[in-house]
Amino acid sequence: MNMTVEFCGIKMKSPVIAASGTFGYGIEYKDYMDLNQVGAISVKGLGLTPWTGNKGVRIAETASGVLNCIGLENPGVEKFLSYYLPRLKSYDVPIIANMVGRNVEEYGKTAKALTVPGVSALEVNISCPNVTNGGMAFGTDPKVAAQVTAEVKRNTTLPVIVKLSPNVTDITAVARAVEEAGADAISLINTLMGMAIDARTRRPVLGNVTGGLSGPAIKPVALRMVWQVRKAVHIPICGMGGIMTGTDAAEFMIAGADTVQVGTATLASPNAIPRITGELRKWCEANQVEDVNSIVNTLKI
Amino acid sequence: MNMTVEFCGIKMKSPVIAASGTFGYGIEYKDYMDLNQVGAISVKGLGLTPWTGNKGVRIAETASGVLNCIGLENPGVEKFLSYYLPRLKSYDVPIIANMVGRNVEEYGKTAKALTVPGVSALEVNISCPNVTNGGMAFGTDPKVAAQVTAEVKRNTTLPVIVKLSPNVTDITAVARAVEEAGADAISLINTLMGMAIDARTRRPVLGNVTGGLSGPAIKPVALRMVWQVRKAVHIPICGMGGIMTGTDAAEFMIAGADTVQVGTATLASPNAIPRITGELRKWCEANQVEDVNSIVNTLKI
Amino acid sequence: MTGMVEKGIIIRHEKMGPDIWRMVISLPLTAKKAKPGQFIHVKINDNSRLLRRPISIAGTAPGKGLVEILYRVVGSGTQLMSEMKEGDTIDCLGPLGTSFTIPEEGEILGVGGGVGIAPILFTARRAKPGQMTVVIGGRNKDEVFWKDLFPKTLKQLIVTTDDGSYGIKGFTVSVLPDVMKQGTVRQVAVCGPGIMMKKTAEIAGEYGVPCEVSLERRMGCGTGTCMACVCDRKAGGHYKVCSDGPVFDAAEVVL
Amino acid sequence: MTGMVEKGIIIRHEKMGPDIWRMVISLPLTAKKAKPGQFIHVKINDNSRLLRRPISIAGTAPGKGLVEILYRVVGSGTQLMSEMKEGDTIDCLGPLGTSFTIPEEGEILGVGGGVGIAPILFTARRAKPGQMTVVIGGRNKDEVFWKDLFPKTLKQLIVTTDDGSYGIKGFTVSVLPDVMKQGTVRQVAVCGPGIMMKKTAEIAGEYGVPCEVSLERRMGCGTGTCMACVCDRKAGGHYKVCSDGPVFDAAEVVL
Ligand SMILES: Cc1cc2nc3c(=O)[nH]c(=O)nc-3n(C[C@H](O)[C@H](O)[C@H](O)COP(=O)(O)OP(=O)(O)OC[C@H]3O[C@@H](n4cnc5c(N)ncnc54)[C@H](O)[C@@H]3O)c2cc1C
Ligand SMILES: Cc1cc2nc3c(=O)[nH]c(=O)nc-3n(C[C@H](O)[C@H](O)[C@H](O)COP(=O)(O)OP(=O)(O)OC[C@H]3O[C@@H](n4cnc5c(N)ncnc54)[C@H](O)[C@@H]3O)c2cc1C
Ligand SMILES: Cc1cc2nc3c(=O)[nH]c(=O)nc-3n(C[C@H](O)[C@H](O)[C@H](O)COP(=O)(O)O)c2cc1C
Ligand SMILES: Cc1cc2nc3c(=O)[nH]c(=O)nc-3n(C[C@H](O)[C@H](O)[C@H](O)COP(=O)(O)O)c2cc1C
Ligand code: FES
Ligand code: FES
Repeated sequence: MNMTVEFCGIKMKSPVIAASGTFGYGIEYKDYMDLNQVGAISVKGLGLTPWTGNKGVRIAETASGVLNCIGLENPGVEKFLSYYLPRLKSYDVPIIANMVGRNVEEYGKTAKALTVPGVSALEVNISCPNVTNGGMAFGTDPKVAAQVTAEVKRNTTLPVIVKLSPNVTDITAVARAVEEAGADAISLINTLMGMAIDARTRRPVLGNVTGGLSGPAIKPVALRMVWQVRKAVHIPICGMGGIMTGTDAAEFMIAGADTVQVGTATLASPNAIPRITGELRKWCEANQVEDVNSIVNTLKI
Repeated sequence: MNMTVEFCGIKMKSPVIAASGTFGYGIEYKDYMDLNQVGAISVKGLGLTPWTGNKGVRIAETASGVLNCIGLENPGVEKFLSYYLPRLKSYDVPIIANMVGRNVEEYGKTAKALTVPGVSALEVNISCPNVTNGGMAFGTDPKVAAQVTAEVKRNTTLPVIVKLSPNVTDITAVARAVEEAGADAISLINTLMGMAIDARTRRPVLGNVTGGLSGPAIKPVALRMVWQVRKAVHIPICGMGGIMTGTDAAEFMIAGADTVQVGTATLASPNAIPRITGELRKWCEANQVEDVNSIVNTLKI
Repeated sequence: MTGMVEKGIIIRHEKMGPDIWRMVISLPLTAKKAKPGQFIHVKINDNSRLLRRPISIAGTAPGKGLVEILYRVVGSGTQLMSEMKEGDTIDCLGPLGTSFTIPEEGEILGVGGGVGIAPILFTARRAKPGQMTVVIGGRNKDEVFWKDLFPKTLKQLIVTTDDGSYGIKGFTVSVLPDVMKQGTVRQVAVCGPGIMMKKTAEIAGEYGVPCEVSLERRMGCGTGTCMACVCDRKAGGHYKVCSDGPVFDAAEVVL
Repeated sequence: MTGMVEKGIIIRHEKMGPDIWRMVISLPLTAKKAKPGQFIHVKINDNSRLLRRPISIAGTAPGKGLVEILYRVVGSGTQLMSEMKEGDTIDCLGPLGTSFTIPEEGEILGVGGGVGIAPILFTARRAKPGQMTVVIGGRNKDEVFWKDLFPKTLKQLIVTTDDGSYGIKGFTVSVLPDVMKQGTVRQVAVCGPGIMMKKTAEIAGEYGVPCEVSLERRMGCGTGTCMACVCDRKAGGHYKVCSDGPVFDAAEVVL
């Protein structure tokens, strides 16, 4: 049973990737699993300089979902390169540098700074609903999304994965725009913009009022968008949104995802990724699948 | 404790309204509750002529959600007027005629046909994700949404509630467009477009491939949109999406909804509406609220 | 026929076969009203599951206020049901739907396959002594526990298994002509896989005997309002399986 | 300090006060590693709930492999926890976080309010006989069951209630100066409402005694990766309460 995949040129031991923002910088989980068995690690979104994130409550639970408004708190590219990346080098796992910028130019500079040995690809977050600059605004307008993509491409030799926002009327328009602008792959979905209210205090639960919804609650929306985008573009797709089991992962691949990411499941249990990877393997075996790649985009309509 | 409300001129005994598509034409539930205590009934979406709906599986369960692709099967305006409406007249509950059309002109004709004594308001569905014509296409483009609204207004003397689709980049743009076109109120949200896949057979679970997601899974998105629209328009709002308890209803009202609708909760248990109404009353009493109207739009930021 | 939401204590819960469970629930109001062919719409005891699961009533003890169901674990909902314990409370909406006709006079032939045997069992338990012949089919001998649940007062009980590991090897429908030939059957009731119901209805038709089938559809409300569960009418248009059915005259629906 | 996911059987589950429950869980690995001040991150037994709930460890019996917690039902997650039965399996991630300092020499003063008493209880159980003085505060006498859980070997146990229905009327902090004045306390450990921790730290500071506080934040991962649980460092920037804390030197965090 083959579980290895090649995703925009990166060789991975499994199609199951740790999603940005839910796996820190990887080493935090070294005692919970064999990091060498993880498909790849998309690290917490990196800014050119450190970001402090949002004030107040940053996480809330909703029905089968999680709302977060971390606001991209991160130690910045420099700390990543000097502290985390060297420590990750003792593991045989591809590192995807998830990154953000406050404006188009900064996206380019951040990309350039992250184009170093040890980083396998860039994942460009144009879809964070929790920051006023550098967030969703870039991912909801196809033209701006294309500009960011082109700027990042100009500044790196690494494969560029553009991460799309689901908070749009037509996800295929954004997908086509970033493909045309040179994206090597697309990842989707980032979180849906949502809100929680504490009726007793009549206040928003989250410090930032709104937050991004993730987890099984959004899986139907994510699957639909992966399927729509698969029909709209030719570049590879990394699918995510509510994957909690190996069968969920298989569903995303059947819908058209070449690889998948697991986010909220790791928040719920730090050992989710090895469990899901094992379940996907067992699912393949039980369904006479010899090569996990062979199920990609096999949805029968 | 006052639970009565007036919603675009309609007097209701409670702000809790039965959502379209989950309450049939009302009389089906007469033995499950005292229909006279229901705030109002929004009947299953009506077409000018009968609609047969979609083929194959029409409903699926997702995490804390339900996907449906009924495809607006309904007996048409004539049957509603000749069979259901007369039977509803023995109850003292406002009837909202939820309606659809295959094109702008048909929306107008349907509105005209439904403008009869016994109907208290029209709810114009421009947001059904499950039909190719007469559905979401009208609700995702502010210009078209405004056209439909204006056409309906031209053809009726009843209050017009326009029901918005959440599958848009900017819900406030659509809300403002329908307000300017003369809508008397806005209801939101209709279902989020989603999909479910049966990994074993590699087929979509639903006959129509995609369907509309409802239930607690979408509540954070619905609350956020109600809050955004409340800040964008001046007309009253009917909020819905995943309301399962009296506290959920209170949260929507605090976010800015003058009334609420309950849909999926009724699918889960036919007696949901009286239960939720009772819980809302108790919630008000426990929170020293003398008039349920007083909590509307009281979110403290 | 309007059902009601009734919460009851699980009195007995036991595994009958490899993946089949029997549950006896204290539901006095439902037990009193239930008729063979009707179902209860069972709430799954987990907040992430919103839709109920339709399960046929397999028997009642109205005096004791008990309702019996038999179900197969096929997915996540029935899996969660099987994890419930005796003494737990289960929320049931019912009894829902139409029922099988038990004629005042004359014999009934009941045909059941798989868990479709459940409503046939209930019918047999309500039929008069000697009034009913039952043909049931299962995959193999692991599923013949069903036969022990039927009343001893049946006219005849015929068991078939796909692999011949018990009773007659083959399908239920292959033994039907022999029963029909006797000319005593006045009414046929069938519940099971689609192909079995279609064939049974054809055979009944050949002998001019009315046949009732019990259809299966994915359901939302269970109360006839959401339009999720429709089947095709022979006369055109749709029936709702939850409220116009699940039991239909085979002549009226497209099988 | 890395925790682990350990599933254990609930050995004992009892109601202690109007809304406070005590649960003893068989978690041999956690019991062996746990230190006072650390917490377990408890999975709620319902598929619609994804986030774990952080609960302080109130005691362990490493020999028997047992972990004890005390929790108050405040919302839906703790409500669902309280419905679990002895014999059920509960999924716990832990032990997580930093712990209170128990000095080799010298006395400790432990101050606890409400369910914040739990980690103080664990500290007291690990302190040497005669080493620790404890001041606990509750709303009224319904909450003084706590006092019976403390070891008899404490130097002193002082109980205050807001309404004076038991022990000293008033707040814990009002009795602290008297204890500190004796000059024997070398370390203060406090867990409770923010204002109580702030005041306690101030009083300790006046006497030049180091004070550790245990902070509360809404948590996601519990493992230091999601950045949900941050608190402000006095030196600027953030600490993560789940992994840099929950126990901090009061001098290093903004209270
Ligand atoms: C009128 C009626 C009576 C029934 N009586 C029995 C019975 O007595 N014993 C028994 O074992 N089964 C019976 N079934 C089938 C039973 O409802 C399904 O096996 C059950 O719903 C599967 O649920 P699940 O969560 O395990 O499966 P999942 O596949 O996880 O369920 C997902 C969704 O699909 C629906 N679904 C899946 N399979 C079916 C099906 N075959 N029919 C209808 N809905 C389905 C579920 O209700 C649920 O909404 C009956 C069905 C109907 C319509
Ligand atoms: C390190 C630490 C140790 C704790 N130890 C204990 C203890 O020993 N006993 C005890 O009774 N309580 C303790 N708490 C508080 C406990 O975690 C909350 O009361 C509990 O999470 C509430 O969950 P709920 O589902 O009932 O409330 P809900 O309000 O329904 O919870 C919704 C969400 O908010 C979070 N949340 C709500 N209140 C708090 C809170 N006060 N602190 C952190 N998160 C919260 C929940 O974890 C959940 O994610 C501790 C908290 C922390 C941070
Ligand atoms: C706490 C949290 C933090 C996140 N931070 C980031 C981030 O920094 N960059 C990013 O691209 N996505 C971020 N995401 C989005 C996830 O990577 C993922 O797209 C989303 O959560 C959907 O997947 P899931 O349902 O498996 O969690 C974050 C999600 C969560 C829950
Ligand atoms: C089975 C089903 C059928 C529906 N049919 C209609 C419809 O005919 N017209 C309409 O405007 N909305 C329809 N809706 C949408 C609901 O009225 C409501 O907007 C949505 O379900 C969100 O609310 P809820 O989460 O409380 O269900 C339907 C929803 C469901 C689940
Ligand atoms: S299940 Fe809703 S109409 Fe039958
Ligand atoms: S809870 Fe995730 S970093 Fe602390």
